[in-house]
Amino acid sequence: MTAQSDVSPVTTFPDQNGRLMRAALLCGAGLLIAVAAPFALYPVFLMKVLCFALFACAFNLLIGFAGLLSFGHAAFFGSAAYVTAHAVKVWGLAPELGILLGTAVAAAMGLVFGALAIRRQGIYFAMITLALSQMVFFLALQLKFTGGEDGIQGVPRGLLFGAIDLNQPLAMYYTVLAIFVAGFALIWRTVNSPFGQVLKAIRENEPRAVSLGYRTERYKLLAFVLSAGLAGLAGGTKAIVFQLASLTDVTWQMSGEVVLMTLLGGMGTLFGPVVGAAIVVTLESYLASTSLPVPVVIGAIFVVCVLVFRRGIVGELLARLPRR
Amino acid sequence: MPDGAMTKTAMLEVSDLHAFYGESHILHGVSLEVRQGEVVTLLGRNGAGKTTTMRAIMGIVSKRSGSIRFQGKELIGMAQHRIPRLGIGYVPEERGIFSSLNVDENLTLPPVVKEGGMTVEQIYELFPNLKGRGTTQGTRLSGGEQQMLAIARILRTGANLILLDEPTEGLAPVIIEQIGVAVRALKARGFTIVLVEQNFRFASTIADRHYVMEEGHVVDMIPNDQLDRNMDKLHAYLGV
Amino acid sequence: MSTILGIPPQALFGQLLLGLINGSFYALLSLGLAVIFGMLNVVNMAHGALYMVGAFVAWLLLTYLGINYWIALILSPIVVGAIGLVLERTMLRRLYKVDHLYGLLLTFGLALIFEGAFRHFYGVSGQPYPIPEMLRGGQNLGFMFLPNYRGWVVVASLVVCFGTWYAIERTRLGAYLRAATENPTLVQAFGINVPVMVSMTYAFGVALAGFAGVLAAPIYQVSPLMGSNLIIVVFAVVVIGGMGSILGAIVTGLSLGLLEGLTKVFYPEASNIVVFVIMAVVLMIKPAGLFGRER
Amino acid sequence: QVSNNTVKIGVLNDRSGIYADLAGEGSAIAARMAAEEFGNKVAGAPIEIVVADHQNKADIAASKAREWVDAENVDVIADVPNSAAALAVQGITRDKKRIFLMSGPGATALTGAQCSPYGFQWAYDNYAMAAGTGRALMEQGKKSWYFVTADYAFGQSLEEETTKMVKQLGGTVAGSVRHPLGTADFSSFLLQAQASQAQVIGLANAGADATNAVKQAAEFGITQGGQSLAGLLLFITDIHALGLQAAQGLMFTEGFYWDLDDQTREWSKKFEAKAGKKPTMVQAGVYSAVRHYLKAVEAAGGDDPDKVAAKMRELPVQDMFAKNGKVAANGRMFHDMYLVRVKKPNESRGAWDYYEIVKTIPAEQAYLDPAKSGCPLVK
Amino acid sequence: MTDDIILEARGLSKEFKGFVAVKEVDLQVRRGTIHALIGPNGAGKSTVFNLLTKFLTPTSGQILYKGRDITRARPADIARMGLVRSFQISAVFPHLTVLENVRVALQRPLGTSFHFWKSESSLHALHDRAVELIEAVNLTPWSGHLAAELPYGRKRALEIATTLALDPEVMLLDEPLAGMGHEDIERTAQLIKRVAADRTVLMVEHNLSVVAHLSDTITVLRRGEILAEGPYEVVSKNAQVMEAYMGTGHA
Ligand SMILES: Nc1ncnc2c1ncn2[C@@H]1O[C@H](COP(=O)(O)OP(=O)(O)OP(=O)(O)O)[C@@H](O)[C@H]1O
Ligand SMILES: Nc1ncnc2c1ncn2[C@@H]1O[C@H](COP(=O)(O)OP(=O)(O)OP(=O)(O)O)[C@@H](O)[C@H]1O
Ligand SMILES: [Mg+2]
Ligand SMILES: [Mg+2]
Repeated sequence: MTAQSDVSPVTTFPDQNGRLMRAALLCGAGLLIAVAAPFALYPVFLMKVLCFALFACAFNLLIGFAGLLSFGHAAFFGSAAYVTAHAVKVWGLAPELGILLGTAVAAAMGLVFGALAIRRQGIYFAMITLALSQMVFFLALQLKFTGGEDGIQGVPRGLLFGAIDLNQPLAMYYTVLAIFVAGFALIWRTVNSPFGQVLKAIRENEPRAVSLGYRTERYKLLAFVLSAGLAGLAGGTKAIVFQLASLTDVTWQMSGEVVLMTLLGGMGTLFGPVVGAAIVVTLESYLASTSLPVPVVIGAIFVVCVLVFRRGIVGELLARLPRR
Repeated sequence: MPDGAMTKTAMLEVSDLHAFYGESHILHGVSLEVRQGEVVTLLGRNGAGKTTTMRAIMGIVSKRSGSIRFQGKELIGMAQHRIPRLGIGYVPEERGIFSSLNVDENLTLPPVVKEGGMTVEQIYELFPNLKGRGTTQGTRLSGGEQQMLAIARILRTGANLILLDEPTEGLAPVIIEQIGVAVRALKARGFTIVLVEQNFRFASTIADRHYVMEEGHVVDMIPNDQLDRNMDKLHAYLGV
Repeated sequence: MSTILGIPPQALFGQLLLGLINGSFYALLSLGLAVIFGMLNVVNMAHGALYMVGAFVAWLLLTYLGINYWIALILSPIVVGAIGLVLERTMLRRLYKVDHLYGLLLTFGLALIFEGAFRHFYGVSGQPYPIPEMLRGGQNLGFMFLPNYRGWVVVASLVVCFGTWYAIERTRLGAYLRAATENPTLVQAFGINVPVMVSMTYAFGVALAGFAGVLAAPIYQVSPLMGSNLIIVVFAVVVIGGMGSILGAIVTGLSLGLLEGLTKVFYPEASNIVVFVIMAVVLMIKPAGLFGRER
Repeated sequence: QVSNNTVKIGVLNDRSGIYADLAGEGSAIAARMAAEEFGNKVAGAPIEIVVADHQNKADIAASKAREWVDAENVDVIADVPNSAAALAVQGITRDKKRIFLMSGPGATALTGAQCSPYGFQWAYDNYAMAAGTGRALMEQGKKSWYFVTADYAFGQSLEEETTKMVKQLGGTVAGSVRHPLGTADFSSFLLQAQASQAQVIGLANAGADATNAVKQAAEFGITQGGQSLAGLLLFITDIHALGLQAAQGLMFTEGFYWDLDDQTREWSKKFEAKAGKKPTMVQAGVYSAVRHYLKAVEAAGGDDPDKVAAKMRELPVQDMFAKNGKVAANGRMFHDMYLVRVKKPNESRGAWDYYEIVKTIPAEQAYLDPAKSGCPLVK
Repeated sequence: MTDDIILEARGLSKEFKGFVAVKEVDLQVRRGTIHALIGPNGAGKSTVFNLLTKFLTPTSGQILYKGRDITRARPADIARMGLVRSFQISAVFPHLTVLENVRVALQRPLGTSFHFWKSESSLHALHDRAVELIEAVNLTPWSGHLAAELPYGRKRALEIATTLALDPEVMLLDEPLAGMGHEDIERTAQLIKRVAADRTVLMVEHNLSVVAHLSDTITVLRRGEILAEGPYEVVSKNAQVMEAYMGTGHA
């Protein structure tokens, strides 16, 4: 057998095109639904879903594509919420600038945490991120600007780009949708980029990647920073939507919740975290008005997921679907 | 007990053994017998089912049918951890040295199941490479040293039937020679040994009889003294 | 009177002693975690919850059956161990073949269930548990008043900690355990009943948490939330000591207790963070932890 | 003119977390008891009560409140312990013009800088608990203080308010130690407090922190040593949880006690029959607030929020919880508070017999002058 | 003469908790040759490899590559300088396809590996080269398969292709033929011979006939020390080597 000069990538990946088509269709359909949704569903609820979906996607970038389980992602989410809330409320920054600032701070924290944590893998990594995020929690409790137990309240939504009044529910909703789509697109691009390839290789076999000349810590660090920054983007946006930032966002329970969303939806799938976030948020708001104890139900879902559907909902669907 | 000579009674009797990994049917009615004090080899190409036969005897492959009798006792249906306690020692293909244990701990790990096992001194005599490495982490030994350790630790337990899976794989010729010496020494002490080998040159220096396996069946049995006569046949079986 | 950094030396000594007492709780809990992690490779997020269950069982025994502290000290770890046995047999066991992270996630879910359920039935304010008659009162040590009960806590936990360490690092049983973590099939092929051993290990690890819970009951409120905050600190202790290192868990637990005690004197606001700061520093210098093996 | 022809009351509180005991389902029961007094009908419209668990998360509280108001026509939101959640709900009810009856939260900002024309703070506030206790103990001649303070905004403000009061009345503060939130072991801090030899050790913390501190103070023999222990924010559920053995001698301020008079005893008995325990001041406050709201609806002849709010300010509060209570311009309901001392085990005559009332603190002394509250509604 | 030496170790030692695995090894690899490292198990061959590529840090000694001291360099940097290794236990990226495995190696010189905003299709330019390399190791029918699905011997072949993709000046191969079937051994040996034409190879191998056939120089290690060095004919007649390694059966 000789190498044919016309061997094209298409023949090497017979299902690549089909997959792309399907993904594009799915995205289009999803977007249509998202645009129409606020006319059928309660917009604040939808915005919450979107914020958490972005948060979960950011988290999934690490666990699903770099194989690193962070158990302290609330630190980035919550810190960004505080920074955005403070910047908008106290310094009077425009909402878009506030969110950007929150994102930047989260990314910077990601750099510091990442530098410490990526020296270990697996369970160690999880424990270290958990402990570091706990430090952030105590700081948030103590720093003056976070308002302790009260949090930062009454954050004005303000005017987007000085023109669009975010107090209009639909304006706010479409802004959040735009932010989510941008974040999601960035994650998609990252996963399917030269960088994403190296990340995958590192996840698969790190010593081999090193022997090929990759300074693997830098790649993992970049992934960590990206993930932290995107989590921050979600946190900052949430602060504007709910007009508040509170301690809840930096607790380790919040870190656990984002793990649950991702696990439930499907780790390492692009859409899994979105589905997971939607389910968890819906469930939380539904359970709020029943007499079922919320933590027990959440815990039970965790257990069931881990025991019987480790691939998550989307992962399970993908596995059932024919490969072509 | 170690009478060295062949006795007529079979120590291990495998008949019509079928074994499965999940859905795949690997052994299709393997039958063989091993008499007290014998060294018997299983020869065969990669994937013929040699390792699987051993794992089925030990109960590691639990999905199996047919009959495996050791000193008259049926092993199929017996709890897995009770099989070795009857006096069967297993040295796995991948050696299975524990990295969280040091060499000493590795050596003394398998529980003594019968009287008459070798003492640690006797073992060091047999494998001088291991001497003085007691506190080294098990897996920090080189491949050959690990193989020696894997054999050595079974000798302590008093097991009188030893299943040795490819003890020479990946070893330097000189080490292979050493292992050969060791196996012969064991034989002289009255141990019964079943040996899986691809290297029949090595096998021929120590074995009494050879079973040849192909695709989950035993296709032939060649006593060692008839090996020369059957060389062509054997070459065909093994594809050398 | 001379002082050390503005603190009279006796007072400092008293604070160190208190630190040691806290340290013995850390040691006991991180020991259990280390045993479970070392043998099963499971980060037992339910450890704090089972510590709480241990305290609650003691309280339930006292309240409903009138069973006293000393009996509870034995009975409650047994009950918690039995719960652990069931959890291991029915759930954890299925996860040994997949990524260890799933063990962490499962036990995290279990922790939520335990805490949530106890909250649901017993509220959150907690329940009172009296100090046993025999250990009421205290000793005036000159520099401080040491409640007898605290003295007992130190002694009891040190004995249990070092007993456990000895059993695992110095006995044959310990060697079986370590070997079985690595290659259970082979250890089984040596004639050891591994599944039973693994179950017992988990049961023992959580029984240690239950024991700590009973020790804690007379000091702290017996409340569904008593474990959830403590456990994060204990995790940090385990990371500092080196995960899976038995001795590391004990020594680090005790020393961090002391260190925290000192912080409470000189800079009390930081006393909850100090452990995490130490952890960050240790990780920078020695990523595997103080007693951990580099992989 | 009742909107949607129902008066819908939403009881929003913590039903599974740290405030579940002092508010939780008990608050819902209390609200229902108030509605039943009106025969579940007011101004010709049926009363409906819905409940939700905010899980102590401000964002869940906020989104639930929004949803109730936007999509489910809830007219009034009640309880909401946890200041962060309450502040978030206050913002929403202010924007959307809905009545907000706060029994659960203690933050003074709710009737201060963050006050709302529709927001009413009912049972207690942090100022009353802290300053009230400070003043009462000073009047008992306990003039030197030491604080064990939870190191975050809430604890610091409790300490600050009490210190102000103590200094104002000529007392001294020997010092304070700041402990992190969620500390389990207080022995170090208590030892430092003991060494200060102050007459009163003020616990500027709450919940598990406070109960652990009290319990360990007993272990270290603090009160036997002659020092008094004062809680700056404790509820009867905390005492119940601690048991008298550990809590005896502790002093603090309460807004309500079931065993005050015949009226309270009778109501509490009915409550206990449904809830299985005696009411806290928060739960009793929910009852009182809802009852007062319904009175105002009746008086206004409809549920228009502006009219009802005006009526609520106008009418005196007169029930088993508040005798001669009145609502100030900033939304603060003024009623008498009580300085209590926890009984010794042998003084208690049975379950829930915990307090000895040391002193009734008149409303004007207990609460901050509305003019000084910083609320823009007070002219 | 020294500029002919591409890789050199001087007085290289490695101690593990008191056990000296490599003792004062001086090794010189000449440019353009195939240099084999043999010795009994546990002689320290893999350890020398790990030291040379900095996967282990030497206890003492110096490593020079093209005259530069690389004793302190990090493993990834060494690979970037053109000194690339394979592993004794097969090292592939199991859930990447064969093509992707090779491409990951080809991708680094593009300098876009941190570009998370670029499309993966920017890597398609590398496919021609990747396909060539895959063909060279006879894996063309497998190129769309996940590496995990390959039989062991094929994985080794893939590993060689991946290593070649970096176009290294020096290749260090740790037992490249272990686990291969007879035909594969032949073919891979040919491949090594071929690719060594314009580069330097240092390899560890137990298969003596291959070693004899391929290598220009052989260094025999025993217990961490160099026992003999020279071409096969010389080394194989060395009595000590026969005793320590080849055994009497192999003469
Ligand atoms: N865990 C397993 N699951 C499924 N199939 C297996 C498993 N282990 C081995 N097999 C298959 O069983 C067959 C026999 O394997 P076995 O390991 O017994 O061969 P062998 O004769 O020992 O070969 P070798 O010389 O390579 O060791 C092979 O086809 C192999 O692919
Ligand atoms: N990390 C380590 N800690 C302690 N000893 C080690 C370590 N790595 C290797 N050794 C020891 O160093 C010696 C050399 O090992 P090495 O792996 O280099 O041997 P090798 O020559 O490659 O053998 P093989 O042909 O079996 O692969 C062995 O005795 C081994 O036990
Ligand atoms: Mg085999
Ligand atoms: Mg090697």
